[in-house]
Amino acid sequence: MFHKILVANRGEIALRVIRACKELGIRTVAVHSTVDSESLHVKLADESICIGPAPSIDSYLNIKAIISAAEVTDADGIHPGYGFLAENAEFAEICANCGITFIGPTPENMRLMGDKIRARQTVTEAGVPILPGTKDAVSSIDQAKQVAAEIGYPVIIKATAGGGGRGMKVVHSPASLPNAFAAARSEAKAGFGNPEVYIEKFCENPRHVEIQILADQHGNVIHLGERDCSIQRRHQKLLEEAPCPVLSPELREKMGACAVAAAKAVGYSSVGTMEFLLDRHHNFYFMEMNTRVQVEHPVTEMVTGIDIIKEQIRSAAGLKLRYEQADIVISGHAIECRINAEHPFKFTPSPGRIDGYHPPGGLGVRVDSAVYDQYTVLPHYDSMVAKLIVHADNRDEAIQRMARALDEYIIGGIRTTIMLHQRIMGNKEFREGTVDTSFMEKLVL
Amino acid sequence: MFHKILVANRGEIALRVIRACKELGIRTVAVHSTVDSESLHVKLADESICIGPAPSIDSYLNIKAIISAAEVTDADGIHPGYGFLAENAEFAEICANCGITFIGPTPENMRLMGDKIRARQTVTEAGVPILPGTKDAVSSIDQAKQVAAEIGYPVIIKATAGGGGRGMKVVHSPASLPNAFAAARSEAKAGFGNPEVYIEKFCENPRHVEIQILADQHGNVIHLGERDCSIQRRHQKLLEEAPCPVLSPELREKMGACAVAAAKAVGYSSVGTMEFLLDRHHNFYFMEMNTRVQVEHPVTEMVTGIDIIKEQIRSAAGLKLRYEQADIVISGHAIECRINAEHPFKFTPSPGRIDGYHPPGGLGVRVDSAVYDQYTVLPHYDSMVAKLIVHADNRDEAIQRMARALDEYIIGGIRTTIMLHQRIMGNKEFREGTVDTSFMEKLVL
Amino acid sequence: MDIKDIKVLVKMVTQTDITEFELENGDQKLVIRRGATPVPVAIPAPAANPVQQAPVPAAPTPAAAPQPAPEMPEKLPAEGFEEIQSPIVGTFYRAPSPETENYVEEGSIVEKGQILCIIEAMKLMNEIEAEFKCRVVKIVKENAEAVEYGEALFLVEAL
Amino acid sequence: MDIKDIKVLVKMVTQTDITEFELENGDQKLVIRRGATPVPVAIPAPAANPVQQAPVPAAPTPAAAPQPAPEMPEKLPAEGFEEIQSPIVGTFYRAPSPETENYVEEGSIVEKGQILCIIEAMKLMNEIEAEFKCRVVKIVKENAEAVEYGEALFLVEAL
Repeated sequence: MFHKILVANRGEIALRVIRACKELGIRTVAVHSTVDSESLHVKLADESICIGPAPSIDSYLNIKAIISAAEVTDADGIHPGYGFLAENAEFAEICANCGITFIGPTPENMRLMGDKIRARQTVTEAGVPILPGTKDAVSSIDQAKQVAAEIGYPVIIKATAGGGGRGMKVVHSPASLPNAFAAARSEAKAGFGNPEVYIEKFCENPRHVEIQILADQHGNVIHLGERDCSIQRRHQKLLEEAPCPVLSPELREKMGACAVAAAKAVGYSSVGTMEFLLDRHHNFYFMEMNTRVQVEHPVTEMVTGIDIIKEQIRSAAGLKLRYEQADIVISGHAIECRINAEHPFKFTPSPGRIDGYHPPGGLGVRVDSAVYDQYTVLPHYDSMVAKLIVHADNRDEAIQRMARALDEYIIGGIRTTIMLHQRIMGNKEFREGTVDTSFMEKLVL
Repeated sequence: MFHKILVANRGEIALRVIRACKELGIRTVAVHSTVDSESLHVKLADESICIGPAPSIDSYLNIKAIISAAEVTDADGIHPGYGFLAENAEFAEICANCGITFIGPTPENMRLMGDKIRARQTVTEAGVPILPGTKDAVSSIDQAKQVAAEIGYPVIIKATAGGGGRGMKVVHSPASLPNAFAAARSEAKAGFGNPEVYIEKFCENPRHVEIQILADQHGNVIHLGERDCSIQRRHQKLLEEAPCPVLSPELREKMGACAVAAAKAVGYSSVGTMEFLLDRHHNFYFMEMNTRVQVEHPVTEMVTGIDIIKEQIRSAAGLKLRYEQADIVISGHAIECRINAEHPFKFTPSPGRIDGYHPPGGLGVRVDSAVYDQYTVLPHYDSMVAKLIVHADNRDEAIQRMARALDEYIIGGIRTTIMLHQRIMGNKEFREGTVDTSFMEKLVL
Repeated sequence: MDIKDIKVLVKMVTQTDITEFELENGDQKLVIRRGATPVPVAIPAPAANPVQQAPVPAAPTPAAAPQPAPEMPEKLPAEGFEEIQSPIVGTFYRAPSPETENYVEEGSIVEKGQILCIIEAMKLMNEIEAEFKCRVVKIVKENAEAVEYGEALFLVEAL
Repeated sequence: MDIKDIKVLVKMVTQTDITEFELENGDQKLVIRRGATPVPVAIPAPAANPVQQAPVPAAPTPAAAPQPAPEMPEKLPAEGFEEIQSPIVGTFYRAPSPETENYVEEGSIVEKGQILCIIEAMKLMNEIEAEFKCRVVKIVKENAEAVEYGEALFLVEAL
């Protein structure tokens, strides 16, 4: 086991790792930029070291400074958290070269899964479904007909040079293909100076469902069920829950088996997440793999009772998994609300000094946060100030519990998204569990 | 179901009940004394009403004021919490006469279990073991020999007029009985002016183990396993855990069955607790029944996943239990530390204004507390300011988690027992789970 | 905002009895505090629960939301007058029955020991007597209104 | 805001009874507080964990427990002198190798561009040069000591 871990991150995830280390009896080193010297991760670690000025590029992304900090403090492991260097294969390699264990997957795994095209190939070979279609240009209507027939309607025609929704055409039947194809090409020409288009399966307002993977260095891989992360704003997750309200045990098993198969295929050996789109007909398609711990890992911890960070550290130390797939029981329902220092409806950032802070408590309520009264939320970094997580017997009770916990949460001096989450808890569609990734666009605030 | 519940209590238990009501969609009324108007239970209830001046006898024990408050606010239920009026049968009766549901057992049950002699008789008839012995005077050595032989050695000879340990003699074998009997009588005569003594089974440094009962008005009774509350100071519990580190599943089942049988025998219909002494040889003896929710109920909630307060309210509303005995699974280990506003080692009270407050967070940590930054801990009431509860996979991890949570807990401005609990977490005997009720006397601080 | 503006503001503020002055304008911010600074309220009253949309029952609901400042509110009665406070929780009645006249009206002069009103608590009618001779200046509560312990019922002038 | 503006503001504030003055302007911020009592530290450094009794390893452990006051500590160097700070995290060496002489001693006069010391980071020896001609007043760090980003290495007097 490690004797001392350097946490190459800040905020709540740094605190999360430090807490796990304390419980494992491992000493901790916090690194911080000059403006972060009053942060909670610095106060709660056994040691701390300043690694650079405020800009992340010079501090939390400064590989040389972090490795050097690990060397001068004699740390034998580095936990990267999420973001910053967590998916930087070069950093993982440098750690290895310096004789420090990077607590995460191998650099090869990170590179493979970081390359979207190779990742798609790899998981396809392992039998995992991906969104059908071709990234190659389709130049004639005959070819378009053939491709569309192969992947099945509805399809979407996209400009190869395009982006941002322009030049896209959804086609529901062969009859409307010719017109749509011609229109898409001319719009593409007009919009991007290039008429080339390609055709993909159209997945309308899917749910975002992801599977949590746990793997060791001995070839053992299990999954901890899914998280539903459909409530997003501009691809930024706002609220996550486990289990997914619409997933049957059979589908969970099928998606879990796919995720495990893909992880085994590449010899994956840490925690990771396979992200899928789930359409209305309960077809699922692999999107990408995150080769790190995720912000929303607590909802899985709450319903499985497994401490994911401890398991990640144990796995990096070469220990075998303590659980087999049969040991994993999904129990009750968990919801996480991300509390950001933002205007609750306009989403403009609201950094500044917190004046008055009181987190909620009681049964089934967990707060993962690195802020405290009179702490200054810095404008230099991520705006997330807390994760509020609840667990209850079932989804209805979890929603009621989250509503009462949000009501209790006091964060003065700055604007936060607490009020947004209060609105979501009262939303009929959310309460019925019928939301998809378009929820936030449609939400009337 | 209730439409509005008046909480006839203050502090963390009032908050606990209010939280459960909010999650059940029931409106709440807080009552408070004049000095408690800034208390958190007042701030978080839907309504609040001042019922009298600071002394409990004029406010929280003022039956007339509380009933009147329920009437003017149109509450249809009263939750008494623990302490104050929670075990006052007359209060329960008055509630019934006024058409307000008392959320607890029937007045008859409260009276029966509140009378120690009748309670002992009742449970004995239900087959529950009690500490053998007689409260009648034993006047001759021959009678003493006979009684001791009946109840089995070791026995303890006590002065009927005595108390405080004086005049007590422990006898381990028949050979030493005559001398001890004579000595006890003469010491009793010298000490209390009355030589009469009686003989009881001697239970040396027992563990305090109690069984949580859940019952409805339809005759269904289940138990939620045990709590070990051996760490006490002058019969005041300081720390509780579940499960008891030395209880086998067989013994748990046996004690649980006894508790259920006793509750069924009297037609018990709410939550309650049977307290037992457990000796070194794993014999258990009924002590008393608490006919209310207890301070330490959260450790049972953590290991069973059952919200005891919600079940209590549902039961009082006439609903059937949602669980059968077979549904109850004890999972992991939970510890509760009572954080009192006291000197951590001298135990002198330390009321006053809290200056700087930050509770711990993260996985498996629960805080039940009604204090906040700049709140003034009042000298008029109980000194408990918070209950810190942790849950983990097993006892070792729970201890590690409690240690790290205690380290994070900041309560400035007053003295608290946090440091005492930190010492206990580091204590070898505690870590090994071999403590009994004499632990605090022997603890070197 | 340049130095001159600030000077003007400072002068303006310090010539008044303002104790705190804050100005925000885009990314500019100016804060001026004077004298002893009171601690701000740490815990504001919680927002109404947006989930529960059950209608509030018609029952009297005293003193729910806006809690006073953290310091114990020893409300000072209007100068020169005294408060007669409710000694119990209950319902305030100005007359012994709906058919009879009120015990007192604003302006009434009452003798020591004269009944001012009734507080009903647990079906018992508790008569509240004047403890000294006085003139009723104001009747604070409405008939049949719920009253808490210690709430003002009357404002009186001792005679 | 230059030094002159600040001087004006300070003078202005101290001539009044203002106790607190804050001015923010883009990324500039000025706070002036007068008189008594700074707010106490809300979150003190946590007590040592009584459970972990493993001995502290012999490795250098910089700046663990006592955290400075909540305001960003812009340590002021001794009057008239300037600090040369470490631009990187690493190990401070006064000489290129154990056998050779130190680059500088207290009292040394160094030219602009002259090497003052080495900071080893990731096995690389980073030579730290003087940015101006100066006299070394104090060598703050011990040879082979770990240094954080921004920590003072030397106190110098510009010449």
